Amino acid sequence: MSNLLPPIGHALRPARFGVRFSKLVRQRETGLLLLIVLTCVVVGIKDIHFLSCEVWREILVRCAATAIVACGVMLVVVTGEIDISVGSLMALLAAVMGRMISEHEWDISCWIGIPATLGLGTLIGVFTGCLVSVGRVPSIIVTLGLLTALRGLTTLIMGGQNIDRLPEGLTQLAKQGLCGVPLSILAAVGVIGLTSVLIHHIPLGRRLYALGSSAESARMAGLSAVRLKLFVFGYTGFLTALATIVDVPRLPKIEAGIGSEFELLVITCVVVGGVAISGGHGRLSGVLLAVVLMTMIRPVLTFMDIGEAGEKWTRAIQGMFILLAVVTDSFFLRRQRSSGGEHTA
Amino acid sequence: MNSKSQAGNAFSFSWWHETVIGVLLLVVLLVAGWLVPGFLKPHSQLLLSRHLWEFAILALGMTLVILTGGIDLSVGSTMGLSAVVFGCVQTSTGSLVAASLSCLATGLCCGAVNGGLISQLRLHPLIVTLATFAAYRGIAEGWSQGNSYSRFGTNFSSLARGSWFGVPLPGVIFCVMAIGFAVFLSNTPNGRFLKAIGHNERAAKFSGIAVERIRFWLYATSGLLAGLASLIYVARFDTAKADVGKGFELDVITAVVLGGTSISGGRGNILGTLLGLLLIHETRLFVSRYWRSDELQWIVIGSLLILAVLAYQLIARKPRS
Amino acid sequence: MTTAEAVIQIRGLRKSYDGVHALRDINLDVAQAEIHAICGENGAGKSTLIKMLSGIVRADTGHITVSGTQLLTGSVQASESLGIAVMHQESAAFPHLNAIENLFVGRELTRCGGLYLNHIAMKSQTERLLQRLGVSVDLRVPVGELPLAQRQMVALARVLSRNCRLLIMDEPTASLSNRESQTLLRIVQQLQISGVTVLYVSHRLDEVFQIADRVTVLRDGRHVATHRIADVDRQQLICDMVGRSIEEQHRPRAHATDDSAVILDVTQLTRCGVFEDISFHVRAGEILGLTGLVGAGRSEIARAIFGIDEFDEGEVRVSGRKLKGGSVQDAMASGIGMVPEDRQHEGLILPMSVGENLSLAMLRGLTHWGLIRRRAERDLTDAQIRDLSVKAASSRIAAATLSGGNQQKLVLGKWLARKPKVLILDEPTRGVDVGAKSQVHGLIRNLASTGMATLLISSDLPELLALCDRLLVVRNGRIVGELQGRTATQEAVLSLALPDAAGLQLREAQQ
Amino acid sequence: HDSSQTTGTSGETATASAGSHKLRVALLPKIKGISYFSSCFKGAEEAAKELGIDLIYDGPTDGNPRKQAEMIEQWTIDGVDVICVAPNAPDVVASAMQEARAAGVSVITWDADGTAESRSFFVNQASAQAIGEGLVNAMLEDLGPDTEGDVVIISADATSENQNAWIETMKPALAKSKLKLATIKYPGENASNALADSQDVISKYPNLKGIFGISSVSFPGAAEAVEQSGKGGKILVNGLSTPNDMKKFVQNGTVRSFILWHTVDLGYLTIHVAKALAAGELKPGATSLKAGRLGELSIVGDNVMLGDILVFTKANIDQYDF
Ligand SMILES: Nc1ncnc2c1ncn2[C@@H]1O[C@H](COP(=O)(O)OP(=O)(O)OP(=O)(O)O)[C@@H](O)[C@H]1O
Ligand SMILES: Nc1ncnc2c1ncn2[C@@H]1O[C@H](COP(=O)(O)OP(=O)(O)OP(=O)(O)O)[C@@H](O)[C@H]1O
Ligand SMILES: [Mg+2]
Ligand SMILES: [Mg+2]
Repeated sequence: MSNLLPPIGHALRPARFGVRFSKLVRQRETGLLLLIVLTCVVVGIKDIHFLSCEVWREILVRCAATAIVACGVMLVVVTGEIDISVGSLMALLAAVMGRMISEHEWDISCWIGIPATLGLGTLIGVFTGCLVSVGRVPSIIVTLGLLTALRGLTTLIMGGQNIDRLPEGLTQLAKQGLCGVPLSILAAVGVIGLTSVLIHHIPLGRRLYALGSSAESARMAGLSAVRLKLFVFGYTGFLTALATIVDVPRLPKIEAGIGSEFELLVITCVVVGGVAISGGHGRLSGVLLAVVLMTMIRPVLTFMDIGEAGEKWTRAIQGMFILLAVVTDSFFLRRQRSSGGEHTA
Repeated sequence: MNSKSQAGNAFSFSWWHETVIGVLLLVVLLVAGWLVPGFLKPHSQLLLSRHLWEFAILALGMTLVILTGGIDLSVGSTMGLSAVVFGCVQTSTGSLVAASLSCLATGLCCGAVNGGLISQLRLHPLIVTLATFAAYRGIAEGWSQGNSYSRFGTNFSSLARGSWFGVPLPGVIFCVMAIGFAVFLSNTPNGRFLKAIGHNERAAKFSGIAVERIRFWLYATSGLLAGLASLIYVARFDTAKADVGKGFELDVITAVVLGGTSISGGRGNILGTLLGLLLIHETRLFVSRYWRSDELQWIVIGSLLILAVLAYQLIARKPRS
Repeated sequence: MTTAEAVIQIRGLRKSYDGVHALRDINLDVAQAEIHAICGENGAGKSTLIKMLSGIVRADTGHITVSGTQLLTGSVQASESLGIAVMHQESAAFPHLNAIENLFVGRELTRCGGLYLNHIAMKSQTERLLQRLGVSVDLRVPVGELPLAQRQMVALARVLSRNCRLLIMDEPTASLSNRESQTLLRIVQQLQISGVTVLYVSHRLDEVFQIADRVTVLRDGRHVATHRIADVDRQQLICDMVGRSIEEQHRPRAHATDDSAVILDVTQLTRCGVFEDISFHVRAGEILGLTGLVGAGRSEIARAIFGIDEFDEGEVRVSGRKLKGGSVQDAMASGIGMVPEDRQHEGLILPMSVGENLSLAMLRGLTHWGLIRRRAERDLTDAQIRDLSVKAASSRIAAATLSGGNQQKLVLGKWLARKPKVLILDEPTRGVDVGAKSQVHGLIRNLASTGMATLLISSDLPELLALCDRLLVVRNGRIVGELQGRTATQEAVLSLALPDAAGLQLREAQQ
Repeated sequence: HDSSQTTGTSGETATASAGSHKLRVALLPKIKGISYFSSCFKGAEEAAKELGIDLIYDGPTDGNPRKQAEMIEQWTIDGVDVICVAPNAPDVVASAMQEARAAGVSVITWDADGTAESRSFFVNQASAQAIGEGLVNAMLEDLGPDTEGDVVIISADATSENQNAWIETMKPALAKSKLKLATIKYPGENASNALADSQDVISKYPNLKGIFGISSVSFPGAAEAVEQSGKGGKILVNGLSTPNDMKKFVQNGTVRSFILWHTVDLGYLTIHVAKALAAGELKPGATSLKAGRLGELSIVGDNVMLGDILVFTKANIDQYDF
């Protein structure tokens, strides 16, 4: 008898009209893209220079470091953890790198200094992961601790002096770049590609999402939470080191305050990009759009020429942008709320 | 952040965290008392405690917020905005009462906006308060144009500088409130509901708990407390400016999670928060007075946070079956 | 059957949780290609045994041998490498991942030497498996958004996708309706033919008698007996499980009279795209059943009435008073209580204590000057634990440590404490053992006789037929028929519940 | 008071004979760990060694004035003899300083002044007036007094008191010239933002002639932006900084001149003033003070004057090392 029965499930429900469309509208990316385009149009009308290649080249260069680190932090958030120590880590790595390779300091060769910096970043990341997974200290606590501790350590290492005179080759690569493409952009493209492949095509990426979706089920499926967490934190540490290497030489000098509020920026990009704070869900495209949007705000304000008094509202406008970005899609979600579901991220 | 369903058991001792933090606090006090002369003198302790109270008041609200699995990153910025409103109203009307009331009201409004966005639009608290963290500070900066208001008179500053049997007035205010919050948390239905929401919001809703309404008032309360903290801060320094309360949010969260309130919600109490606050405060005093090095203070506080929770995990948690 | 043939040998297995003995000295042999059922009351230790076999829980003492190799308990990998596949009691799905991803987590199909995911192969395998199970699941939708039954089928597919030699199933049919259960049982039998050994835990004795070769009964963590299924009858089995014989009540209760007051009155309730034009009423003392296939929308109707979900049109009245839509508080204030379907996520707050869970829904009634009266609270919870005979060491332990059935009793107790006028029960006996089930049935009857109006949603047709005065059948979010409890038959219900083509066939066949 | 436990960061000066009372001076910078104050500390250390003073150097690494107040209170309790404060927000630290004075501690300010009643002397290196006008004048000098065009100020935060005070004095000075103040940017104490804002204003204002970078972060940021844009020499950058930090930009021509005072001397003088005050050599109403290698310095009212602002150019920058 049962062979005659149609399959249960979807066939039972009348197809909902416009399901596809509503799904598209509900995606965070749509809202972000809309916001970016709209802003560009408005600013473009006010001052067409804003849409010039040079301006966007600079904006993309600024995006690069954030995008690189956001790729890592996004994976951390996807596994249900969080990392708010990237800014301090960046400062520490910049200090150590500066000490090692700057002409005024130990003047070690770049060929040793840069791999060493990458290694140190990865190592600290893995150490964080260790505390989180083996020590079972909640990641917010570990990284909150590191946020303060590493900042102090950086000040100690810098000893009140700034470091400049990084090797000429490195600063040239960072500023002018290879064939006109700055180093940070190259690195960002590489990292984005790598992360995207990791997420979509490598078993490991899948498992990160699985772990974030349900730690208990992951345990039952025999996944090793310890290894996965070591990986994401290590990866984030590595990417932070990479971002430091490609971005810091662009700056005039290395000082103890480098990367201040960077963690906040990265986390903002990750959550505005639609990654679920509770883990298990998040798309790279959303995060990248959010990075562009958040980086755009400062130049937008400059090009809108809001005047001296207006400049003091900068932060307020930044806050409004964040809200706007997340409210657009939750506005569409509103109709669909049901059964006391969890918060949208 | 995902480990909500940890099994407890019949004979477990549920105060491990408080014990660990308490012991650490004692160790710090003893070491400091031994190494820094006069460290334990009640007079100096009370005098130096004045930097604690604003944090402590904020921490009460933050404990409740974190208990429900939320977070409020905007408290520092709310303080800034409240302070600016205080300054504006005071300079334009000359009335301290009106200014104080509008300061508190601003705090409440800021909190209510957070609460409204979180409960009505169902946005994650982290996102909302990350946005208002920037927005409130920005509004304060824009409104005041970066200027500061000061000279509110000695009457007003005695609100923060006065004392009651040697205890600074803000301390007295805090103690009363702390007792109130502790009773609220452990002995009233709403306190129990907060924990329920923190553990499992969905089930809380199915149990008839008005999750959204509680959320709303929770964040509003947190804002109100920020307004109060701002008032005390302004009174203490006799200055109201947009940068009041900068960086407070992270310090407060540090104290609360150090005090054992679970960041994923459901677990935590006022005693723990109090111990967390004291531990951080005393450690900072000790490092600052013994080594005279601010950067070392950062390092020590950061490591302390990690080590304390690690110690708790090692001592109180049995290895997984 | 000598032990030599046994695939699994369990010797002296023990496990205790902080003094609570979950298992004591279990010895068990399972033969090759046998379907071995495990029965027992709630909390007897069935899930614990299975968790040990699957490597999630480490045994205190004792050992398990699988095909001659000793199994290292406490390691999922070790169990997997011995060909053990498990379908756990509480769904072990990844809610954010889609069906394909769920199926292959941890052992993804890859190309290029294990580096690259083989999306195509995984998709086609998933489709094949789900087709074999007779379900159509949207492969793009995150599993968390699928109905429970579909989730369960995905979990089954996950297990099948692994070429296991030993399949362990912990109450796989608890959230399935009759039809899907039959599909599942058929598949289990097919597996047996292909040489797979199956350990099957269930509270549904019918199923046990239908497929099992042998049955083992556990009670209080002890091994009581192992029977060949041919050698044992239902009464004997029940007697082994509960230690006494209980009379299963199949006789309908004395029905409510038609002139008692209407308590719950639902008119033209509609939630766009989910259910439409739902109208019915429940009288005092009446038990109204709501049945249909899984996914028909019964739970959603219940949720809308209780105010968890908002509805678009229509109204709900309790004793004449109109409810505000979408407000649980209002529904509770007018006397509605609801036992939700998913006890782990909706019914209980697992990390909180048994007592706190029991008093949660009526805490406001236990206050004095706004403060909770501890004494009154304890009395209340102790009484509930006693009345429902919840198996818990104390009211202070976390609800998470209770066995599935006992957790279900907690949810019931939480609402019964409020003495509601209307009680909505969504699958109240899912995963509840026979003894407790008849106890729950007794409770429902008693409460009805005191004048409570009950709306009972269940996929267990015999249960509905035994309890209900009237039965409403829901199909595709609409009420398609009403049957009298006295005269209804399983066939009649099914013919209404099944979707059009198949149902028509059945309806014709009946005439 | 027992002082044997307090070893300052300058550990080497803290040892010495335990019995005899050694003067304890606490030097509080606005921000610890930035090169400006580190160079002040160098001078202070030198003076401390010279005078046999137990020097405590500590301050908030994040420039938080609340922390400054906290430190002043701690030092008061610990019975330090003199506290030298560089207040980051005069109102916030005022009451702590007053309390310290009430407890018998001598309090002076340096680098930036506090409220008049909270300190006895101010070691004045330059007034806000002098700094603001100095910046504008240096810019005008480099550009030529008749240059027309836009200038932009890159400040720190909108709430930074020092920067705001300088801006207030720069505005009238700019108004007198033909330069137009196009906008003021507030990148905070963030190097990336400072660089970004500078780049943006360069693209936004085609007629931009000069950028004032008036914080330790925004000055090099602006210079870097101009250099990267290839408009070095066309857009001039000016600001306050230690010479070591800007040498690179002066040498490659991006920065033609910038101003500062002799920071090492500032620290050196501060300690001398502290010592003189504690020893009773310096009394209200004094008109001059002998400060070691700096010689005789004048006192105007309660301000001890360090001397003129230095203007650094390619010609003289190599003479300085701080
Ligand atoms: N993590 C745990 N901590 C403490 N006690 C536990 C834990 N897990 C199970 N128990 C206890 O062990 C006993 C056996 O539980 P188990 O889940 O194996 O029962 P079960 O036979 O599967 O029951 P059900 O039919 O209700 O699912 C119960 O008394 C239960 O309370
Ligand atoms: N065909 C479908 N397409 C999309 N969503 C569905 C479909 N069927 C069910 N759902 C969703 O699955 C969930 C569960 O369905 P529902 O609870 O209404 O089924 P039910 O009739 O109560 O059956 P049961 O209680 O036995 O699971 C609902 O959230 C519903 O939106
Ligand atoms: Mg079980
Ligand atoms: Mg249902």
